Amino acid sequence: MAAVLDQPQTEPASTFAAPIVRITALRKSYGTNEVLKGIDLDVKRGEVIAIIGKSGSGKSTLLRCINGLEVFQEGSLTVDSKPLLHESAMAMRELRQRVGMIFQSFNLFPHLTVGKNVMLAPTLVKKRGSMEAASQARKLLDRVGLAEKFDAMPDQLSGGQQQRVAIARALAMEPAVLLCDEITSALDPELVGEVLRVVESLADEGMTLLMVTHEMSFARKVSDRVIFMHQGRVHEMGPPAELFGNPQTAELKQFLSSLHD
Amino acid sequence: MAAVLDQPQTEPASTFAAPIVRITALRKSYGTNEVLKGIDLDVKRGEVIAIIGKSGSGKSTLLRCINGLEVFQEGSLTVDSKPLLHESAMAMRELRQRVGMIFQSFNLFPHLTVGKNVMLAPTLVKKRGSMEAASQARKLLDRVGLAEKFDAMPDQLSGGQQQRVAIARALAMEPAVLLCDEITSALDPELVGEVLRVVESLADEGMTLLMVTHEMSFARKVSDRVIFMHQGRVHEMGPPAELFGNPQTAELKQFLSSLHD
Amino acid sequence: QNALDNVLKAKTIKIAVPTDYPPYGSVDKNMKPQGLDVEMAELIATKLGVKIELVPVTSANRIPYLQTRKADLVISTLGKNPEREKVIEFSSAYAPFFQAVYAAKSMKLTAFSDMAGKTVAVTRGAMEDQELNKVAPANVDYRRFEDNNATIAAFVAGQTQTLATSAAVAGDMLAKNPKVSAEFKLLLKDSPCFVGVAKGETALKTKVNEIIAAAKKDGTLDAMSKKWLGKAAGDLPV
Amino acid sequence: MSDFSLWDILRNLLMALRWTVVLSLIAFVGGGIVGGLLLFLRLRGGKIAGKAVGLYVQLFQGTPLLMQLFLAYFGIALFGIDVSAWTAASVALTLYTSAFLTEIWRGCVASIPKGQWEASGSLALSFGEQMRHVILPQAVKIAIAPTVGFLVQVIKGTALASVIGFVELTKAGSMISNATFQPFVVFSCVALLYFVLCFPVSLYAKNLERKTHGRRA
Amino acid sequence: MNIEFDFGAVLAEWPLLLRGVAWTIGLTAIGTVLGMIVGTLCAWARSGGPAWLRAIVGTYVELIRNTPFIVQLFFIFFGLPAAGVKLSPEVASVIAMVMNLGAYSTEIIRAGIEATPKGQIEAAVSLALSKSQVFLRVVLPPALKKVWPSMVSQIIIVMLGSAVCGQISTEELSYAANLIQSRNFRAFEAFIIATLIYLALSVALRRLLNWAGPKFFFGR
Ligand SMILES: Nc1ncnc2c1ncn2[C@@H]1O[C@H](COP(=O)(O)OP(=O)(O)OP(=O)(O)O)[C@@H](O)[C@H]1O
Ligand SMILES: Nc1ncnc2c1ncn2[C@@H]1O[C@H](COP(=O)(O)OP(=O)(O)OP(=O)(O)O)[C@@H](O)[C@H]1O
Ligand SMILES: [Mg+2]
Ligand SMILES: [Mg+2]
Repeated sequence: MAAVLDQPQTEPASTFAAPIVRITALRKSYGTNEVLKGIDLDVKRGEVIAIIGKSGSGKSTLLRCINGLEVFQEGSLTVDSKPLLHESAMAMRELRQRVGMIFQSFNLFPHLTVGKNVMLAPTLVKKRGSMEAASQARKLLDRVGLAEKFDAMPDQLSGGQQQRVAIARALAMEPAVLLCDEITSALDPELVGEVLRVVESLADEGMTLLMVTHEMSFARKVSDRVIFMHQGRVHEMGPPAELFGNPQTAELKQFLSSLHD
Repeated sequence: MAAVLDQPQTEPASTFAAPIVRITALRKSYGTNEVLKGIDLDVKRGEVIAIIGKSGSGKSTLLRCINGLEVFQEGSLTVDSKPLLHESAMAMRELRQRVGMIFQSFNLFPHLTVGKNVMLAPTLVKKRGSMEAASQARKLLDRVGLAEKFDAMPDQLSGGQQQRVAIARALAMEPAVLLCDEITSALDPELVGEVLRVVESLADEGMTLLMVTHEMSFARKVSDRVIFMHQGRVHEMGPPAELFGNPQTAELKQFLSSLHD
Repeated sequence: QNALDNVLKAKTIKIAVPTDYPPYGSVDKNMKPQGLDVEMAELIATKLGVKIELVPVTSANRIPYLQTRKADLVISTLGKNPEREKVIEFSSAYAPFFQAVYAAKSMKLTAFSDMAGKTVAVTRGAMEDQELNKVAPANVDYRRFEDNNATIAAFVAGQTQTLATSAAVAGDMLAKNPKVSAEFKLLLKDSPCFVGVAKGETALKTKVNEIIAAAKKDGTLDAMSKKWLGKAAGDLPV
Repeated sequence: MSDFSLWDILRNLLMALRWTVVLSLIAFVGGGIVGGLLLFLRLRGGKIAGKAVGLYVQLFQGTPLLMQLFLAYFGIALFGIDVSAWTAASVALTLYTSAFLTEIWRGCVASIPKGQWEASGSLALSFGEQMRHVILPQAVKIAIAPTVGFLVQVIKGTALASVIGFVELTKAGSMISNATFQPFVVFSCVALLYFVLCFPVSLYAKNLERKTHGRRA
Repeated sequence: MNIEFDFGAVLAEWPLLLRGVAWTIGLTAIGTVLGMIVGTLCAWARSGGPAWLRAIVGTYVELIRNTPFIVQLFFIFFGLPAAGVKLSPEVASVIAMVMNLGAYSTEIIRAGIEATPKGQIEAAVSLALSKSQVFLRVVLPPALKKVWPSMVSQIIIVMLGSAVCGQISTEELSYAANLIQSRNFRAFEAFIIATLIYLALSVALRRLLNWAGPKFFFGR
């Protein structure tokens, strides 16, 4: 499965020092309901971060803030040292070219073939020629094991296949960071593996990943750092072995034990 | 759970001799597809009959013929010695007052409260006063363990509760025979028990029951007779101990063994 | 700039005429307007030396047409009364016009008081409406219609017992509809037709008056009246 | 005045039917364009523009087309702008149609799942690109059936242009009815002609609807 | 051209306007109640009646839906007398409105009825309810609930359509406005005021129906 990919996202060692994503004192409310209550987080280039926590703890909201799908009220957020500016449509487009996102519900464009799904953004945003975009799309689909589905329509694919197309589509923009929000939750259990294998290969190749997941064993295996969110805060954070092996707070202990029910 | 109920359906012993339901050489087709290929069956007053068989063997169709939801082409069917006459709307309504039916999908009326669901038919068909109907409904809801849900709407109830309301609703017409078509199949496993307990209490109190079921252990425990249907025929019939303990035909043997997969 | 200059410059004049008011104005087989008012309009256009653009109007909306300059002139069986004189100006009269009440032959109707309690079809905004109000009892049941088509259709269809309209219109209707056994009952008013001009357009009005005076003198008006109404124009107020 | 034969009646009505068709097309095309602009405003123009479009829709859906026609005809002229019956009918029908179409289309756009916006947004597509390449292609498919269905309402709506003197089918009908004194025949013909015009459109809309529903099911 | 508005001249005729509003409301109320009854009966016939009745109802519905209201009105008022049926303008207006709403609500209610799960009907039938009881007590209320928003919109369209009834001298609101402007030549003002009243009426009617629907037709 792990095929070759040109990897523009791994850059010279000298820049490794500066965090690719820096979140400072970020607060976000829906109306009067404060959902994120001051988040501080630095993500290093090439780092793989798993975000865990109960439903409603703000995991999705955090990811959605990072690529600007949600507007936040306080704090700052920089990607590649460029601050997120909601007012500037130009700046937002720049940001989103650096930050890709994959959703729980795939969100493939149902009226376009698989190939066109992957090619759409590069041709429009990066102004690629369609020949070039098509050959890139073929490469990426091959990488996620779906080379032969180039001309299929999304609704002819299984959930696992759709999600892999969504990954290829996100990769086509050559993002520096990839956000994954419970990307296997909508899948039948037997299809989860094929998607996780693709994500793992991305991690191995040095992609910066932030993923919300309920697959603890996967988080443990793949991530460099695990973040436990609770009530809108980063409640605990650390290497997976530590966090899972020796949880410090009562909340994390309870959360981990609840998973075994 | 088993509460007191006035039981107009248990009648003097002298009439026990005549079968309450008599089915003779009944044949039923959908178009050219013959679904029931000559059924003969006598049901005694107070008898509890379980009908088992593969999907498509005609179990539902048989029940639906008994209360006239389906028209059959040949044979005869009498309830309480009165023949089923499809042409006469009056006669059909009479019949249906003697034969109640409960469905797999509850079919509560979504726009009426639980209490009104139970009261509707008695007030309309039996012309009961609404005071009287309400007090009867309360009694019946109490009997199925849902006295406090009188004013709830159906969609506020769990599946098991809805099915128990459906039973109370059928009982409100004081039927002589109750037909149950896989009434627990649509329920989550943890809710099956509460419904079966109600059915069991009905059986104990002498209600004549014909039930299609996939709950073999329940059929074994409660029924007086088990009917195994196969390809539109009564393929084997007998007391549960015999039928389950010592199946005669290869088809029944195969059917029973398939249940353990 | 005034309306007359505009007309001469544009070389067309927009004249509002009825298409629901035979014999003053109606349509022929090819939906072309025809009738006394139409011919009058054509006469004025010819004398002005400009092209004519006929604008079909109804009784209810002919004055707004003038007010909003959708027409330069209204030649549409327009009678003169003080209310109207407040909002538009009138030329000299160009044709006679008698308003009358019609009803079935069998109905006894010899005085306006006999109309008490009866239904009457009138056209909204027409003179008959206002005149009848002045002379008929209060409990007459008015049925007002948007245009004369509707008024006459309602009476012919038997929807009302009586009809108040122009004598010429009713005559035409009766001639074409022998099945309707109605007859002339009461004379409502003698209210000849004037050309309507927008307020303040004195130049245009003067010009129109000149044309009418000339036509009266050389017998054109009488000829027109004979052709459409069956009798000479007679004495017309200036 | 000469006597009309049945053929004369029909012939004249058919001639007038042209104007009903032309007026319908103007209203539909104009309404479509204005409706599209309003839709864009509503989706993109911020809160105030959204509210304004909402008010516009409510205004035109909440008042009789008859009154809108009267106002367009006599109202605009008061401001010194010369409006012919043509202009007034075209303007009023266009505005009326646009209010309904923008509302129909908004519903179609709103029925596209939010995930489609988010996915395309996070691929760095601009609003225009999202609309053009992701949302509209899906929304148009859903919108065709109700839009064609509304065309029938527009055709019928043109009948009201008769009250401002516009000689389309209905007005021609009442003129002929008065010249012939055969209202039963004339209005039967008028109704028949409308039916002949509208019914195929209705049927077509129904078919389209069945197809889109079938596809989704 | 200088414009002066004189709304006072129109408002001075308030008794006429009031009378017009009363007629508009009256026509709408009768049209709505009878129209929905017709619609319900036709919907029943169309979804469960014999083939010949379905054909008749189908023809009625399509005829009404594919011809303009004003033509229907003219046909009833001017045309039918030739066939011996004479109706006052008010009765003709009411009939036209009932027929109109009847046809549209047939389609609307039918959509609701067809969305009723078959199991609901079977459950009711096996409780010995008669055919009409099943329809009125079990099928109709949830069907109405489902389609109520479309029903409300249609009723408002019919209310606004009643403006056309003035063309045959029914003295509703638009007739009043027309009468006033033909007397004082204040066309613009009269139509603006009438239009605003219509707007208020349609807002109020929507509120009323959204409240009345759950209250009287389909429970909570
Ligand atoms: N669009 C919204 N409007 C209002 N409140 C919202 C919205 N989206 C999320 N919330 C609220 O914000 C809080 C955090 O939601 P979020 O989706 O981030 O949680 P989560 O950790 O991703 O949960 P899950 O595991 O269920 O996805 C919740 O209380 C939720 O109700
Ligand atoms: N309405 C119908 N029209 C045509 N065929 C039908 C209809 N209902 C049932 N059948 C056919 O009749 C046969 C018997 O169906 P029936 O529902 O009685 O089986 P069953 O034993 O109840 O099966 P299950 O356990 O799946 O409920 C099947 O072959 C089925 O396809
Ligand atoms: Mg989430
Ligand atoms: Mg079954």
